[in-house]
Amino acid sequence: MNLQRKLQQLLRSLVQPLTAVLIGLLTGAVAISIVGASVLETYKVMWDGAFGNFYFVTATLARATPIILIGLGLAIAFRAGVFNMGAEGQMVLGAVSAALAALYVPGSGIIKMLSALVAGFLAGGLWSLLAGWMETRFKVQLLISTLLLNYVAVLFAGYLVSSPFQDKSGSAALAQTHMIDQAAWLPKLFQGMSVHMGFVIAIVLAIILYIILRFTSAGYEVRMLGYNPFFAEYGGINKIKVLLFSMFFSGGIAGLAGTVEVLGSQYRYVEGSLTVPGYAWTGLMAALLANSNPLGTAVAAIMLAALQTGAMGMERNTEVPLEIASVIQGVLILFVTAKITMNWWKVKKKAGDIHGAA
Amino acid sequence: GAEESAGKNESSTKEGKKKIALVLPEKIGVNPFFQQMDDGAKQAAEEFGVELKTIESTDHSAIEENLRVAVAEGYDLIITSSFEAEDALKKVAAENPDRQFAIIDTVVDLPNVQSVNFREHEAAYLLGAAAGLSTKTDKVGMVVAMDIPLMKKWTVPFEQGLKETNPDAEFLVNYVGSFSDPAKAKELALLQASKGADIVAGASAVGDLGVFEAAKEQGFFTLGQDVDRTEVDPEHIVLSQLKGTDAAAYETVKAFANGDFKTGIVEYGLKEKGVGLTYVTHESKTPLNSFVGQEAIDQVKALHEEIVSGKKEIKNPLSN
Amino acid sequence: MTYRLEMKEMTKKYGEFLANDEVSIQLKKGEVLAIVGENGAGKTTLMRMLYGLEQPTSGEIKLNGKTVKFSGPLDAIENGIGMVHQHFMLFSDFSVTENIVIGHEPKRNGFFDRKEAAEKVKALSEQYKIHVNPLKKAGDCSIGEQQRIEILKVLYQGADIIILDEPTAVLTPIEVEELLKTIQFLAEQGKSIILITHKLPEVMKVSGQITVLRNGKVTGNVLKQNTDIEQLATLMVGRELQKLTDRNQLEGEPLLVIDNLNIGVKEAKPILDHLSLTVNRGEIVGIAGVSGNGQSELIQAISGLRKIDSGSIRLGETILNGKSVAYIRNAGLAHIPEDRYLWGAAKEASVEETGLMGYYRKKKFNQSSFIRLNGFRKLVRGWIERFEIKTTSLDEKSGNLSGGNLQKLIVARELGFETDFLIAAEPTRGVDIGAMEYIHEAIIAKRNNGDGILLVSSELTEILTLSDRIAVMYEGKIVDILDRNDATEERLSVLMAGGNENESSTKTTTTA
Amino acid sequence: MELLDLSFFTSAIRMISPILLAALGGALCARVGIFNVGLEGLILAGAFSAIVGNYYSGSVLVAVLVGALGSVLVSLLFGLAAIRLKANPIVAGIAINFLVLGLTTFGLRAIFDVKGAFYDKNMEGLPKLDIPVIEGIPVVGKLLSGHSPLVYIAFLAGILLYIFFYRTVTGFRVLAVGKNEAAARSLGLKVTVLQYGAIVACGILCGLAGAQLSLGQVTMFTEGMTAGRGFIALVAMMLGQSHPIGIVGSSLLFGLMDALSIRLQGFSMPTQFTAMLPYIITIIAMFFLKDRGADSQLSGQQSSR
Ligand SMILES: Nc1ncnc2c1ncn2[C@@H]1O[C@H](COP(=O)(O)OP(=O)(O)OP(=O)(O)O)[C@@H](O)[C@H]1O
Ligand SMILES: Nc1ncnc2c1ncn2[C@@H]1O[C@H](COP(=O)(O)OP(=O)(O)OP(=O)(O)O)[C@@H](O)[C@H]1O
Ligand SMILES: [Mg+2]
Ligand SMILES: [Mg+2]
Repeated sequence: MNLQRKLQQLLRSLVQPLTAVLIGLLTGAVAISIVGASVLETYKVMWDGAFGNFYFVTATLARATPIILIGLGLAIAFRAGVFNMGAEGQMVLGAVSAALAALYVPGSGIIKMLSALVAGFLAGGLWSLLAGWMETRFKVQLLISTLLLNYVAVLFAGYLVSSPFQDKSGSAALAQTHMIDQAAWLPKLFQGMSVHMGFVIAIVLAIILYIILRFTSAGYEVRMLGYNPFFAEYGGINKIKVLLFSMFFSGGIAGLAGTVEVLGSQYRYVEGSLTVPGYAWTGLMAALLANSNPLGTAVAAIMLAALQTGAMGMERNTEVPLEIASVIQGVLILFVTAKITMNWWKVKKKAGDIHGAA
Repeated sequence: GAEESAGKNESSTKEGKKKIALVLPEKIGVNPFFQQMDDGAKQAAEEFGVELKTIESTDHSAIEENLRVAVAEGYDLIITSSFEAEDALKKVAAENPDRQFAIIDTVVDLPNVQSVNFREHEAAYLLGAAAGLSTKTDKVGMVVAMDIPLMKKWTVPFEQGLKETNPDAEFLVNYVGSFSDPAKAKELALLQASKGADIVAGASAVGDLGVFEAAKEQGFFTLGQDVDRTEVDPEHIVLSQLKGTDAAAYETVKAFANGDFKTGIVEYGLKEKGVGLTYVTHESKTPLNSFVGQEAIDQVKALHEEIVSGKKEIKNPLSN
Repeated sequence: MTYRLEMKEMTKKYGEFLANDEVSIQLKKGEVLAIVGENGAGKTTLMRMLYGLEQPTSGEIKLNGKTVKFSGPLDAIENGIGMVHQHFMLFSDFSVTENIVIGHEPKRNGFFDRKEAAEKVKALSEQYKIHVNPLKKAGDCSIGEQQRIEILKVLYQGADIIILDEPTAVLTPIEVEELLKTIQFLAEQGKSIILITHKLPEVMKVSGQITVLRNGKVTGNVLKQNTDIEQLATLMVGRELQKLTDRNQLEGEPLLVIDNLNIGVKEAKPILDHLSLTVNRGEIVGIAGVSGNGQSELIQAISGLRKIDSGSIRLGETILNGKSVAYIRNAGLAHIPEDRYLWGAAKEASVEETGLMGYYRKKKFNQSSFIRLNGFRKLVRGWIERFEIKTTSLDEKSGNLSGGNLQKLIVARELGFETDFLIAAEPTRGVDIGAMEYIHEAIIAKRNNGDGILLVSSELTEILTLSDRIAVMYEGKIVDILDRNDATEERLSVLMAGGNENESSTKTTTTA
Repeated sequence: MELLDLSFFTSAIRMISPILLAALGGALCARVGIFNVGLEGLILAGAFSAIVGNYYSGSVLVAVLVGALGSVLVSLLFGLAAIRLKANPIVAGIAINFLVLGLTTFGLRAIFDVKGAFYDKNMEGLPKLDIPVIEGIPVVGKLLSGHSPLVYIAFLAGILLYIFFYRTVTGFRVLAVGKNEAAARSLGLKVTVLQYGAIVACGILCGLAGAQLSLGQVTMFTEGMTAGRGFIALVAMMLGQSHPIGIVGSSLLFGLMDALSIRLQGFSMPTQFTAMLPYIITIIAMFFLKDRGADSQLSGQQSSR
């Protein structure tokens, strides 16, 4: 009986997102008809671009990798009750630090790779910690400070790769680091396909985070802090410590998102390559769509990535303009949280009202 | 790799037509020369009866993806462009040695790749020289999209030309911080004009439209990029630096259609008329603005001759 | 004659759950109707229907003989119904005046005429002898004053029927006195009043008619003169209340020793001023005092939630001052907090998670950082059984529990630590008499077990029933400590007011 | 002085007006409890519709109205999702940004058949207003006169919004909704109507911001021409704590720092560092905010569900 109720609940919770998908597709259909293409064919092409065969599935997963990681990082912060908007800066700093570590740390490929992972995590984590520290120490609102720190981080990374660490070999036209040693690359999962070890890292991390949040005392402390910081404090949870740790891991995982992109797919840090695709925003959406559940975040991230790879397929194979994909995506996301996560902001706001610190 | 799994219509010769893919590293719209490239390729495709598909990439990591899928989908020639695609092409071309590729505007040194290299620094030098000869206030400005290495190809030789023809001239540079912010570009142009610059060159992609508008409003003079912009507003846009991306794309498609496609480096400099400057290397539909004057043009023409004849070499600021 | 208000056979279903089952009430002009009943009996639900906040599943509401239907509070307000909510609905950043006139603001040339508004409020406040300071910020007002704002707001809106949902739960005894006087005065002026409360003495003082609810049904409808507290209690709980267990005589050694504690020495008025206090084993020490005299800060200082300036706090041999909350709890302190929603629970957390606070650190429930949920669930189920906590499941959000049931959960959790020392702050606030009995019983049992308890309550009866010794706090100092047998309500009241009988202090500040 | 001449300030005033307008719009939403991260999209919608209006009507006034209308429509869509369907406002706001970017790019192609930018030299931009008396005053005249009407409207909007919030009844109620929605509902205030009102007003303000961008600053529309101004507006709104005057202040601060960062480009520091200036100064400014924006609520309300 209990199972049946849970099943019913699950089905009911699916109605809303499915409706959203429907609305999104309908809007897209209108736009596609406007440009005079066949609606069904276009959608078929989009589907193929995302999941058409094994190759495209792997391409979708490759694209999902940084989005999952960013979403996971943000989910931690959201769980702890802080609105980290700084994933972009944390990711970029992570990426550039990872690239530099992989280039300049002496040793074998494995050592380079490991130190790059550590450096990427640390850079993102510390940058995020800065915002957390300003919040706990000086009550500088994290929501704003993280947003602002993004600009600073992106500009700083841009400086690093256009001046001191720029790859001046070759055409030297791009602001980018040298290419890292092949020995330090994260291996591809399948020969000739773009999905790489980073995806495995992301999925494992999602599972670990799920377990930590759900079953461990650390996870409990984070959740309670997010629900009600006063209750947490009263119960003996070190509010500041948990908040700072959450921010550190939140940013660290965002940094890892940049790191695996560098180590697994681009093999160097290229200015703009992480900011232009809007990974940070997409990751933010993934976390919010899944209500900060790590496993849900991973699923949502893959769906969002599929929308993008599907759009690329559409671009390659039809004359339908690329923007339509962005319209479909916009409409779909606009409606997809309708009612499901309706309480998020309100809850946050109340929490903010009582104490302002988190 | 990708072919086995993704390949759907391997039979490229089904209709007997050759299939060419033009994989652009960005969406068309921000940088005009991608539009030009697309136009040139399309024109050639039509004229020489080949099938052409233009694929715009949404972001950096989409480039490699699109190249791979283009390979898998059996295009006979895959053309791409610019530095952004360099890494991706190196990987994909190396993995597919039996397929032919071309890259416009940068060099990828692989046996199955044709590289079309523009020496736009030569044209930028001429533009700077012309500015140096024309300025009355001895102050010349340039509004640049972003402070990134790529843009040095415009700023450095321009300044060199400016200073060589007019040692007293002061060169003002400001960066917009974006390729698509005409409003800020315009403010920067106004700022440079307020500092006394009577020429402000645009090098800010879409932002150039803002620079032109500022020139029109404040009555100073400005210089365009890539195509002959003097037609837009001959009174204020007095010169344009030219870059034959359309020609490059056209020639590449044409060569492939006619079966005389060769890999290796194809140079497009002043000598090859692949880059240039209005009135100096190319005719313009609009008459020369008297602010520049024929005398200056003649002097620049002389410099042009020196470069073409190899007497003078302009250093590419990006190579070391 | 026709009644001013009749609610006939009102039924409200939440899904399958019957919150109100054919409840009927009547009310005449100038009458005070008390509605009493356990937590979750359906009192608030009935009032929410009357105020248009909920739509009845069936039933009829008549005003002056005419059937009415309210689609929202606006309808109710326009029909002369006003409600003072259990939890105040005030805008803390707005002035008292603004809070009162909102919704019916006086205008001049289309602009909000705050001057006229203040004058109107002043006039109203004089007319009904309800004193407020119109220009003060609502957030700076004491709880009692906030309540007066709420009542004035309702009067300003022109209400003839005024609903007061548990208005006295958060008031000090003096404020309660004032409120009851106000209620009587309003009734004399022809207003009809519905009063919901758990405090039967108050009911007996002001109401004419009393309706008792249990499990959504009316179990009694009596006139005041025909009933007494015992009968009401029986109607409410469905059984007779027990006498509290006898306390055995214990001579325990000192357990909690506070020496010369100071907080806020740099402020104009120190919050805690050279405070010393000892709680022995096997003893309940009650702290009496008008709220805002440092009780909250004292509790927070002991439990590690607030920094102290100087002094020392010892629990047995362990020094507590300067230590973290976790350390202090570990040393043997449990703590029933004064505000259950602010400190004691997280509304979004489940019943299980709320119960888990503190236990997750214990070896028994923690295996190398993993929480052993199965064992813990058994424990919580035990609490639920022992304290008769009404909840659908352990996964229910604690915010969905009625206040009384949440309080029982918190009490069970804190008692479950089996510590030597317990702080019980307002342990029965807003809780029905049945539940109050349980909680009082549990506290006595803990004392008889030889543990020490510091009881803080604004309820003098509670202090007098439970405490072995009573310390009176005034302006951050302990002004006197009385033995259980020497203490009377009158003596305490005098001491609480600073020792001067004529100076009835209303000086209070908002907690937290 | 070379660094801070007059054009420095005039330019700053021009540059911040779209940001100011949008931030005021965002503040209206924030005041009714809706955090609007879709400002970027709303401005872009305004900029695009203004150009469409201008192109078809040839009248600047109509263009500005169409700009406002376009933005209002998008804003209502946001309101529908966030209020009616109770979608997470942040997700809805991000969606709006994506959606409008796609729609305007698509619109460029569908309506004007161009990619990237639409520019027509026959198109009239917003006129520059010379203010009679002030114009004559030496320094002030140059500073304050000769801007587009929307620049004045931006600053005026700040003052009007201040009057609205703190002097009018409706404004008072709007504030009430944001402070305590439950209480406002219990009083029978038309919370939803007020929220939609704020959303529409925010649309109008963002539409004006867009029109100022595409018809005031320049006379053209280019893809993504907002270039992050919506997010800066968001920051200005938060830094100004949704208080109209605070927002004018924080916008000015940001605008001046941005202008200063441009001036510093000429010096030997790398431009990345000069470009950081406005952001770092803004962060530093937050250290000095007294009331950091968290509205405290009465203890009684915290315990209410
Ligand atoms: N929105 C709701 N959804 C489901 N059930 C509800 C809802 N509101 C109330 N109930 C149910 O109705 C019952 C009666 O609630 P009500 O608020 O009327 O109790 P009460 O008598 O006011 O209790 P208390 O003394 O604690 O204030 C509750 O026990 C609860 O189970
Ligand atoms: N969504 C819901 N689901 C289940 N029960 C609900 C819900 N909403 C409210 N209730 C019930 O409403 C009842 C009363 O709500 P109310 O706000 O009056 O509680 P409480 O009485 O605040 O506590 P107290 O007055 O003792 O402090 C509770 O018993 C609660 O269980
Ligand atoms: Mg109740
Ligand atoms: Mg209650």
